[in-house]
Amino acid sequence: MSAAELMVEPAPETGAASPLMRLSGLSKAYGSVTVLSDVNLDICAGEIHAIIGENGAGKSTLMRLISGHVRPTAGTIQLGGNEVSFSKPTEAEHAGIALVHQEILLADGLTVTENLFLGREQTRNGVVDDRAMERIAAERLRELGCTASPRDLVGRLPIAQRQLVQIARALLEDHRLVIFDEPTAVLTTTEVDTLLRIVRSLRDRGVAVLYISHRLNEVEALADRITVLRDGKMIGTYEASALAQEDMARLMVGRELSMLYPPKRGTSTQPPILEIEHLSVPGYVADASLVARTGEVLGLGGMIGAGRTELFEGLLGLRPAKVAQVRVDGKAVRIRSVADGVEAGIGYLTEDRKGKGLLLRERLAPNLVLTALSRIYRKPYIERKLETGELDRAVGEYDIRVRSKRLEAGQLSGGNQQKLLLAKIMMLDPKVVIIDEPTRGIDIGNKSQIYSFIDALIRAGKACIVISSELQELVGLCDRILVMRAGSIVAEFSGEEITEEAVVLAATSGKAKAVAGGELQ
Amino acid sequence: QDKKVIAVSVPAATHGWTGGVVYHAQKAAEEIQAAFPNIEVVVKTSPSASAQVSALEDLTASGDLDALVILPFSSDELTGPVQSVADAGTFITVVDRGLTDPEIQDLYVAGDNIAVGSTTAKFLVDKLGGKGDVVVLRGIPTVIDDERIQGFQEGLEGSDINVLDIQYANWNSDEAFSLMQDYLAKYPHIDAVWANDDDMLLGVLEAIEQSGRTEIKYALGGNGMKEIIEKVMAGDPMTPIETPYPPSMIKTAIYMTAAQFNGQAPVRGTVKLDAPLITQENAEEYYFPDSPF
Amino acid sequence: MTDITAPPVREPLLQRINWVDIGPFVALVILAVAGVLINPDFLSATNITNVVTRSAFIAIIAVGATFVISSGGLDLSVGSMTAFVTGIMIMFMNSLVPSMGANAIIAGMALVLCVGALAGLFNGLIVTVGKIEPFIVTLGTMGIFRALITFMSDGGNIPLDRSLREPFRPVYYGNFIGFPIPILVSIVVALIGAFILYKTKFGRRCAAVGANEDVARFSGISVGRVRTLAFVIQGICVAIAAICYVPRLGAATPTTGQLWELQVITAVVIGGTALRGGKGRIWGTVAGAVILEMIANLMVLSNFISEYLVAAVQGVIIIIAMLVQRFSKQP
Amino acid sequence: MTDITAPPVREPLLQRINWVDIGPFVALVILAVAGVLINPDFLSATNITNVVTRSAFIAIIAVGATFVISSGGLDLSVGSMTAFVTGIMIMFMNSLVPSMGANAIIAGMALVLCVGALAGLFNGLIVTVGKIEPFIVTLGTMGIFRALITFMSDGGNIPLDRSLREPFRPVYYGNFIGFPIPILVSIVVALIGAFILYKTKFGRRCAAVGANEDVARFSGISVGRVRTLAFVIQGICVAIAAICYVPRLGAATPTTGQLWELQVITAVVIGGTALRGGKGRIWGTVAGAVILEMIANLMVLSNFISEYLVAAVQGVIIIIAMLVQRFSKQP
Ligand SMILES: Nc1ncnc2c1ncn2[C@@H]1O[C@H](COP(=O)(O)OP(=O)(O)OP(=O)(O)O)[C@@H](O)[C@H]1O
Ligand SMILES: Nc1ncnc2c1ncn2[C@@H]1O[C@H](COP(=O)(O)OP(=O)(O)OP(=O)(O)O)[C@@H](O)[C@H]1O
Ligand SMILES: [Mg+2]
Ligand SMILES: [Mg+2]
Repeated sequence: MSAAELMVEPAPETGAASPLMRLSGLSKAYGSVTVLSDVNLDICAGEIHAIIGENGAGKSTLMRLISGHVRPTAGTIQLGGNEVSFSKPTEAEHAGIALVHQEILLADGLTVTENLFLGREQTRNGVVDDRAMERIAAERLRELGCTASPRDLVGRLPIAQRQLVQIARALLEDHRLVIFDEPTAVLTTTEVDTLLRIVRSLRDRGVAVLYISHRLNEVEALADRITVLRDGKMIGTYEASALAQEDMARLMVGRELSMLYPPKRGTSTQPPILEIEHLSVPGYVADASLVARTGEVLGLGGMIGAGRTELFEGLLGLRPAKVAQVRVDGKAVRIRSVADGVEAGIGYLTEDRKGKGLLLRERLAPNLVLTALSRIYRKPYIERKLETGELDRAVGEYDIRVRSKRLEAGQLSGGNQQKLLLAKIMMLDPKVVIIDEPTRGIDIGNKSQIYSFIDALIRAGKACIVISSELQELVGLCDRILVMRAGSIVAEFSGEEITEEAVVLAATSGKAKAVAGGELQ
Repeated sequence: QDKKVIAVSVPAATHGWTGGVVYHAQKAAEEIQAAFPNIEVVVKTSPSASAQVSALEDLTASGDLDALVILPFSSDELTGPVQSVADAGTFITVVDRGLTDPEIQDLYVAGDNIAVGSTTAKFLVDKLGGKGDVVVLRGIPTVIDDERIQGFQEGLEGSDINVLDIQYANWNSDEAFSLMQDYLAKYPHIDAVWANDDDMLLGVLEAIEQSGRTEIKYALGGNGMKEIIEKVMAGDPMTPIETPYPPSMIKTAIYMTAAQFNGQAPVRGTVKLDAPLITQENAEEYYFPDSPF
Repeated sequence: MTDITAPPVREPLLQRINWVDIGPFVALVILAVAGVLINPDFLSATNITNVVTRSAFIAIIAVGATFVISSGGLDLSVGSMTAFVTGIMIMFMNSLVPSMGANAIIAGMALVLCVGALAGLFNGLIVTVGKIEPFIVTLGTMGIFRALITFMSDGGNIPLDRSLREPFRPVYYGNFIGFPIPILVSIVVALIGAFILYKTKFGRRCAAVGANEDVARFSGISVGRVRTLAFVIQGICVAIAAICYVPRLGAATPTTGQLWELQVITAVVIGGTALRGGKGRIWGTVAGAVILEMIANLMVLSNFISEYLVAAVQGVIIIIAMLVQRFSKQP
Repeated sequence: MTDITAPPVREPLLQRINWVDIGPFVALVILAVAGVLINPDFLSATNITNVVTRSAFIAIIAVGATFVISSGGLDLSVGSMTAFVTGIMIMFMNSLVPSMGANAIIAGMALVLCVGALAGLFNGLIVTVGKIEPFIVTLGTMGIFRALITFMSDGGNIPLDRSLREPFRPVYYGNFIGFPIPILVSIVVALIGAFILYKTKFGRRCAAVGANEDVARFSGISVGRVRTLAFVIQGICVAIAAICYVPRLGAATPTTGQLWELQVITAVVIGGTALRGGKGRIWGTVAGAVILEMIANLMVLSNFISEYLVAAVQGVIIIIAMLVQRFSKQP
């Protein structure tokens, strides 16, 4: 299907002035696999240029080419009229190009300040000036609405804070071109708002901004021009005002999209399948109790740091926690480890897919079956054939786009990693699936696939708990929503009560009706 | 209270011979303390030269040391530190390896490493009729090893005996086993083997036995390990002789040192232990069935 | 976008060969060729048999070390553990001779396997329960085991009872269908090791724990248990090596197994297993052990190296072997 | 919509103390108390001075090792490198005596610093240019340096010229304002080390390279250069230790510095630096070196441990010291 059929006209070539950066015929192939072919693009100073496309379309690859992380196999990059060829990221940086990576690239063992200034430490009389650096760091973090302290170890920060640190790092110095590769995937509404403000102010200062996101409302709100990539090819560049969100989605996917969210199932009246009573995680969660039922999607909303992730990590013994009672399907269970959880029928999908979800250096199949080794175990040994079979099945079922099954998990595009992780957890066939940020970094087409998949789960008699920082998703998908604030569950909404406003209000100010832990049973 | 303290500093029991030294030192200490309540003997082992220097410092730190019996790791390295001990008026007995400056030591119970080598060499020259091919296994690069090899080469002087090869086997029977296997692969004809220590000889003998080679007339060692003495007593044709280098010399030295605190006049000077040939006839004298070595 | 629907293309043979796995064997072949050039006797059946047989101890222990290392651990105590379990085994066998005769050997073998497993368990528990760096723990236990064998032997040696030497001898010196027993044993150990590491759930978990502890934990793997078990496997391998070792010289001494830990780790690393964990290569490890023994053998067989410089040449060759390996990894 | 997190409160003093840094010192204090209980002489000025002075060699080398390890490397060659540079220094000094007299000492010191730096550079370049595991590289160079000193000494030893002994002696045995020179030297080395590691760009990059190589590379840090430089620093530290070492023993032998590598690494790890890199603790390292020496000292001072079991007790104490450390980390 051609772009013309979609009845949106590509923007006319902006012959205006001279663009800051011009890409001509840019291509990239890994071995015999072409992941990006013949991209022609102009990026102007003082514009926010959004790049959209499905998972694996080649967006991140394009950004890596521009910022010197990867070298193109063909084509040229012109910067300010001169052809440039960066052999390392630092060269691009010196030329005024900064990239905020899609995956978080920070050294866990170092502090926030050390990470911010890595490779460009400030010195006074030859001595590193920690005081000055910490001051600047604190200031930059505040601008971004990041509450981390400059001396915190990055490895101890929740993922959202880490993302903010990474953004702060890219904005530390003034650049001519700043690239954001899905900066908001791990952020919640507040931080997103702050970030959008900062991005706009960059533009107003005459900086060129390349912005990648799967959140099309963000793109609509922010972008001046939009370029669509599909399967490594450029579909076109459009004036943002000419594209509605549905148009973007259509251009990305190349076909008409059905409804994003499946119809809701309504409040469930079935018996509870998972009951948690009085769970506390020291420092994170105070005395939380909840009930999940089959036949409903239970949502968990809240701000960053509300302790949603910790609640379930605590439940599964992944961090020290106290709990009065856990029942699955009416039977009391003791869960001290993920293995116990699996045994009891609870599957938990982490929000940190790179750090805790996948072995990035391992191939796809071993990653897929790691939790469910029994599935490929035919006494007395593991069968590779079964393993490949499982991978084929998962690749089909979850539509994981892989060009070769011999790739390492770390070589998949971000969205496909997420789908692989989802497939990995579903290998266990759990009764209750807890999905922490189910669609983080996933394109709109796949999102709707995942939603319909969650819906199918529910209809198959399972329960599903969704932790999400994306309000729309929470509101669109869930039948019942619990809101957490500062470590406690503070509100519950179901049916008609579920609106974005109500959830935000409960998450931030607590004006919504409070729910005592006991009431939930 | 005038309890006399004798400190004994010896290398740690890292292989057979030093194991024997530690054994005899401890035996001597027990016996003397049982017999003479006014004498205390402390035995300290050290795994390296610098650790031995440290041990000396520790032993003298409290300042109430009356005598020191030391078997030094190496002469050069321990000379200075022992000098410091002597300067405090402590009676110094040196065992086996003399200090670079002989003035320091009051009593010297000397082993003769050169003789270990040369006695063996002379036996071979004699038995092989002045000609033949031998291979040699040496220990860890230290003075002792060096002196034994030196003595062996001096002993061969003037004969037509050809040393095919000398390699280190670190006074370790496993390494000696491997090395001997490789010698056997490398040299189609070997008349005799000398391992400059009995630990290594054990490995050599196994390797020879396994190879089934019959031209090797002698496989000799040195140090007086009881397993080897047993062979000599039994008249083993491959190992008919042995050169003693008895670890019990430490015991002798401790007794001689202790004597002065028991009313006798202190013995000074040098007591030289020679390295006579042990043969089937006199083997009994050198056999200590209770010793671990 | 429809790449997945295309039928999977059979990859060309050259690409299917796992070059990383091949590296150590390339190094081995190059070394063997160099060996023949240096001394034609090198390839004689006896010499090759001797060399490979000798490498059996290190190979067997190194198979265990492959587990420990790929699970993210390290064991410096294997050398002295060998000495310790050997000592225990001999003393136990000797004490049984009056009542059991040659059957004492069987009993001793059974015991040493238990003792080895316990010694490994000991290491493993301190590492996982105490949460201390394996380097330090096993450096500590290295001292402990070494001291115990010195104590048990009074600094001398612990000889095997004479009456047991003959019946036990074939375990090192014997042949079976033309192959020396130690070679067969190490092949069997490597086969079992490869089976466990590549074909069982435990093996998968081992590699996962070494690659990323968090991912392993979140995948429901009991990290501590896997790590500990790797140490137990190491202990059992040490015990098997001890069983092959005793009949060779018939005694345990305080110098038994000295510095074997370094050889074992070197064999594992030369074999292509990364020290930081996450991937184990059993067959590479075995090749690594043979490479080490071969280098030592070549040093003796060659005529132009001063005895003083043997260690230097060995060092150089090990580094070169690693370089060969690295470059054969890039086809 | 406002943020829910409260403004950062100034942490109470107790929490601001860095417990991780304190760990080794806690272990040191506990050990000292145990020492006094075992033998009251333990705390005598002479004894404490001796112990601390002796720990200087290991401490100085371990400061260098802190750089190597925190940058993600490992150096097993330090012990034999010490022997090698000591040998070079002595031979050079001896050869200059006829022409320069006691000034030969100064010349020798200058030379040994260069030789140490070069030896470190050699290690560093093989690791970074050849891209081989530091463990293997330095195991190789350990053999090389050891062989060279054996060769240089013909298997015997290399004594310092008699005429130099007296003028050189104070470098180990001398005092300056009441402090033995080696203690002062190691304090100065540690101060400089701490300055470089904590207060310079290079130091920061060192830790960054060890913490995450990829991130460091993306940040424009030349990973190879930083790693290599860490090895050079290690070499210089070895040379400094050699300078203090010679007047103590007056000779270099093929056994000089044997197994120091293990002691050095142990000191670093006991000091709180993680073996996998990313964070170096210079003062902890120094405390670690003193702890090791103190343990050895206690073994000599105590009378109730069988000579054979000394190594076992040392092993146990090292493990306990690590446990103390771990638990003092959690306030
Ligand atoms: N090193 C590599 N080797 C082979 N293929 C690679 C490599 N890196 C990326 N790819 C492939 O290139 C394709 C494009 O990946 P890229 O990360 O650019 O996608 P993306 O558009 O950013 O997707 P997402 O929205 O999921 O982040 C993917 O199919 C990916 O598997
Ligand atoms: N800047 C900060 N300073 C101090 N503590 C923080 C900070 N950010 C987070 N925390 C702690 O981390 C806890 C939970 O963080 P986390 O972000 O993982 O929770 P979450 O509810 O899962 O959020 P999300 O899933 O949206 O990222 C909070 O309860 C808080 O105690
Ligand atoms: Mg991407
Ligand atoms: Mg979370």
